[in-house]
Amino acid sequence: MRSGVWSDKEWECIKSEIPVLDRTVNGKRLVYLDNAASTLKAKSVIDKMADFYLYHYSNIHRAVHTLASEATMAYEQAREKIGRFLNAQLGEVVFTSGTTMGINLLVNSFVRSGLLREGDVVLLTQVEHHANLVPWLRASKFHGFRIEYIQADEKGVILKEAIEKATSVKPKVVSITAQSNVTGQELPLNFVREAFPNAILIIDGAQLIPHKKIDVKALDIDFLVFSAHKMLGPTGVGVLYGKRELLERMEPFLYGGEMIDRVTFEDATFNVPPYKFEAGTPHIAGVVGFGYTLELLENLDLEKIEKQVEILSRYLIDSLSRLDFLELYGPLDDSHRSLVSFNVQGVHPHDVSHVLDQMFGVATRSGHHCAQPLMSILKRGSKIDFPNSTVRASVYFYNTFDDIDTLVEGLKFVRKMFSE
Amino acid sequence: MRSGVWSDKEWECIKSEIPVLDRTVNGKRLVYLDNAASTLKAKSVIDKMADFYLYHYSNIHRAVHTLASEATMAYEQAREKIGRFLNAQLGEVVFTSGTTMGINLLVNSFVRSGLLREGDVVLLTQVEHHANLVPWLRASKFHGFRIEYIQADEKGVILKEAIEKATSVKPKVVSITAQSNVTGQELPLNFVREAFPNAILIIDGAQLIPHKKIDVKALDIDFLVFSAHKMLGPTGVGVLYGKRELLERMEPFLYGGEMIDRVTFEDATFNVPPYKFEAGTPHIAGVVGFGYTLELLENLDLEKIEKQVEILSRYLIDSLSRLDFLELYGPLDDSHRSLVSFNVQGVHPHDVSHVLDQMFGVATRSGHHCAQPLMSILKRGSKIDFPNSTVRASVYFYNTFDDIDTLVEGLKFVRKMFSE
Amino acid sequence: MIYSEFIMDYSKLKKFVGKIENATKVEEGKNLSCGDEVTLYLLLDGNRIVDAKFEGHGCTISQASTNVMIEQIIGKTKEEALELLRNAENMILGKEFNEKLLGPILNFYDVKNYPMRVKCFLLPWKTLEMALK
Amino acid sequence: MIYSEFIMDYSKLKKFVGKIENATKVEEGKNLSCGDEVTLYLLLDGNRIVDAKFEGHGCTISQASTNVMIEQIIGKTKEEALELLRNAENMILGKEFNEKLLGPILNFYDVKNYPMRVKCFLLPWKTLEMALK
Ligand SMILES: Cc1ncc(COP(=O)(O)O)c(C=O)c1O
Ligand SMILES: Cc1ncc(COP(=O)(O)O)c(C=O)c1O
Repeated sequence: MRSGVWSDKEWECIKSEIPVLDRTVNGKRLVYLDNAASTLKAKSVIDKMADFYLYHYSNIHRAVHTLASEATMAYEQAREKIGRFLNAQLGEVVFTSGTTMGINLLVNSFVRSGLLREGDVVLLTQVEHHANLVPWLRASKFHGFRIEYIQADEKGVILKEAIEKATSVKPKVVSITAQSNVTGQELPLNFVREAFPNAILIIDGAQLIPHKKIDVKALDIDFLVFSAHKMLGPTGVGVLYGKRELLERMEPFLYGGEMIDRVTFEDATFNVPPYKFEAGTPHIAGVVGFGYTLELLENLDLEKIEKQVEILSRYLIDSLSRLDFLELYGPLDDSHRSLVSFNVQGVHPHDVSHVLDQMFGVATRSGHHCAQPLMSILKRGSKIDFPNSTVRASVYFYNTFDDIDTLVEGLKFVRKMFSE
Repeated sequence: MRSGVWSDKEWECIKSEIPVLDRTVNGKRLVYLDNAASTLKAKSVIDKMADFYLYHYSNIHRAVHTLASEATMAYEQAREKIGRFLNAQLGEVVFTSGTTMGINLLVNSFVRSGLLREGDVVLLTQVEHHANLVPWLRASKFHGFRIEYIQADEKGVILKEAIEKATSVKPKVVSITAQSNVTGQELPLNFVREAFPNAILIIDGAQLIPHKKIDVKALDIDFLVFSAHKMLGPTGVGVLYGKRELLERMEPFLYGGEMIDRVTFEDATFNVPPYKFEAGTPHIAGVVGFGYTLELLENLDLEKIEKQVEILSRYLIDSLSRLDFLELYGPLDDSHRSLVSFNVQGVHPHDVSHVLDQMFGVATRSGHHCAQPLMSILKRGSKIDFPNSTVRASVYFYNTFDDIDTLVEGLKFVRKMFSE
Repeated sequence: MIYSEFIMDYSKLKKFVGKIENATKVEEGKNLSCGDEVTLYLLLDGNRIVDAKFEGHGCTISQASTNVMIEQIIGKTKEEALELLRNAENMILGKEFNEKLLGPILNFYDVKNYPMRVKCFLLPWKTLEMALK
Repeated sequence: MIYSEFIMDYSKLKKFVGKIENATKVEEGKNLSCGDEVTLYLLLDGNRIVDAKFEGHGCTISQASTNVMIEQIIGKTKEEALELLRNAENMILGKEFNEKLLGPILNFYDVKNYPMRVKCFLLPWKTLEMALK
């Protein structure tokens, strides 16, 4: 059973785009519910990338020959597509190797540019992925700025009251995730912007953007980071959006070829944004491939994708809520999107995931999901013997109600198997 | 005319691996002589990468399901292959996004770990690519260590006497290229190691490794960086080799998922090398693809590749030396490998490259080759009105004598066209 | 499936769970990728392991592996335990090993086919290695 | 081919090469990717460009473009020069432009098909833009 927003024709197209959905795993149909870690890949995108690699590839920017022109145009066209997608100017779209790199770039550049000094406060939430936590933590040790947190409640939920309360720390920088990769909560970005009108606002869009567009101008975001691989795109590519005036004031992060203006044996000056932040040979084919990916998603219709993920999330939450041997985390209301973290009472998440995979072909993720400190919060609120980790099931637009039903069936089996 | 080390069968294989060689550019057969910037790509590698993306892909390391196992094994097998290639242990092979990133990692990590302090001396050569120059320059401004240079002569050549002379500055770190991307000179690495027995020795292998193996143990190298895209591999992937004991003492560069040990809201501790330096979702498909690439190169036979590049380089240097309207740079002797930089008297490099491309299908590179300060040295030694840039022709194992003959023909045409 | 009766039973064993107050050696081990932790207590008499216990939490494989390991090393000399360790590691990494030596540890043979679970099996053994170093 | 007789001839023109000692405005422009540089000297009388010269080095396209630009802007007001600039930019970026206004600049029309040379054409124009800002 499929259900949702897709017409038969659209569904045929989706099925043919994601060939691994026809694969069997351990004799079962593959049910891929690990989308929050990374999504599956689309045939037309991979085919076009292969064509690019084999027939139009060369290094970019610096040469006048035909292949170099073709490659450079393909690369810059991808930047245009992403600029339109985010409602940003071209000079504001920097390609990175991923979300993690984007945040490290910001932290280091802020420190080098004097945008962050001793005594300044950086405000995070307690539900951040390590990518938006550890870079700040370590830099704060070296450079003496302070880190404060917007508190999560016992279910790992960030309430508006907690956001309001945090205004008292007067942060210079607010860096928060648009959606938690553990609790699934979409954070109220508008509310955050209003609560901190003068702070530099950084949004980690890694989880939200794959299924919900973000308009950087409408939300008045200063920086936004995300990864291509979580939205059907190639690995090794990410985007950093930054407001032009801020990018211009900032010292680069990586130094090397193409990002310079003038270099002597004594010092160097730099190119304009975005090039100033793209040192060395970039991941040319990946960027080009991400452009193709965005095109595919837009052809499928971004709004339909958003809607479909919403429908599937609802069905997932409702289905799991009916299993009384599970403990679920996160808000479980309408702000809860695309993924659910849970535990099977008395069974370790690794065992749950392993059995789901081996017996049902269901791919889920088990572990701390790169959010160790949040695990200690969930442990406090937990009514079971919390194993410091959870199982996480996450959907994307190519999943079905059937997939979720198979998960439920699998969980019942797991429960039975381990309680004997 | 082909000539060189390849048998008919091997040559058939090479031709079928690099399909773009059959492409025409502006009505001419493509003659690709821009290999030093980036090489062409091989069909079997791209096909295998596509298969990986479409049928075996998932995020790695953190999940127990089947796709995650397959992807993780493929990723770690690539590490094994590269470890064997370099004669390094697995824990010493770190994946990066490229050479540029590798050097930036080292500079930043050295500073954070106290391996480089105020007053310390870092020794470079005057022929370094911006990637091995600008990161040091900028960090020296912020952190007060000093930079010294091994001097190049008027042709841009690094003589042994200049290396010996530089021992007087007592460098803590020596960071040098194994081969200049402008002069083509292979530097005497053994001699450098002996001249600086106690310095931390970093080798930029970006240009040399594609056609000549480096054994990190035999040369007693502390760190080695290079990029996959310059040796038939995918974009966005590089390798940092580091001696285990040094990697263990070093603070990470990028912070995020998978590189941590334990994270609290106050601080973090780190995983062991190489994971400690691979924060976030890596370029999984790229790394896997680089593994396939190395396999292909090894099947073709690395020694034959080295030999073929040597034969072609010799033919290239000899052919260009016979053109009296050219000025050539670099040593031009046996230490001169794989690429030649030159100028056509009275014609700007861009015009040379443009006409070669348009009229002869020949791809060369024109510009400062990310080595601006070296241009001022070449200018000093130049007997012509030096245009602050050069044309560069560079070969790889799939080039032929014919390719070089076409280049020569093209240059004669250029000369004629611009002297009318 | 790796969840044989043997492994399921051993994962629930309580016999070796606990502290040894006068332990000669206490070693903490953990599996970074899942947060599993084990604290291993060893009581040595000269060169011989005379008692061993553990605390911690983990999945079925790591719990069962810990219990079986402790059962096997009690009474052995350090060298014998290390010999066992080498063979257990070789088994799980698909290398050559001495079947006779391993005895009940052979029940984990299948785990080698699940690379992500190899770490779970190895957790107590890696901890033992550190403890005996 | 973009190397028409017109472009080849204009690239060699010496008429506009040199300094203007009492220039109202001196502006340096450069093309990062190739090291080409131009220093533009403008002599303004109120709002009108009464003389212009340049120094620097560069490729055929940038040299020819500089010469043609200078020839065209001498005698024009700032506003007229900026209007010309907008149209020249639009032409080279493949957007709509006024053919009549551009006159001899139309000889560079083909350059738009060579994205890597667009920068060469634009070098003097970008420098002019900065100078008039
Ligand atoms: C000698 C040398 N070092 C470093 C680099 C930078 O490599 P990448 O652009 O792949 O980071 C290059 C290539 O451009 C090079 O030739
Ligand atoms: C919320 C969030 N932030 C950051 C990241 C890190 O992204 P990447 O691993 O692509 O750098 C992830 C994904 O793992 C995530 O879910």
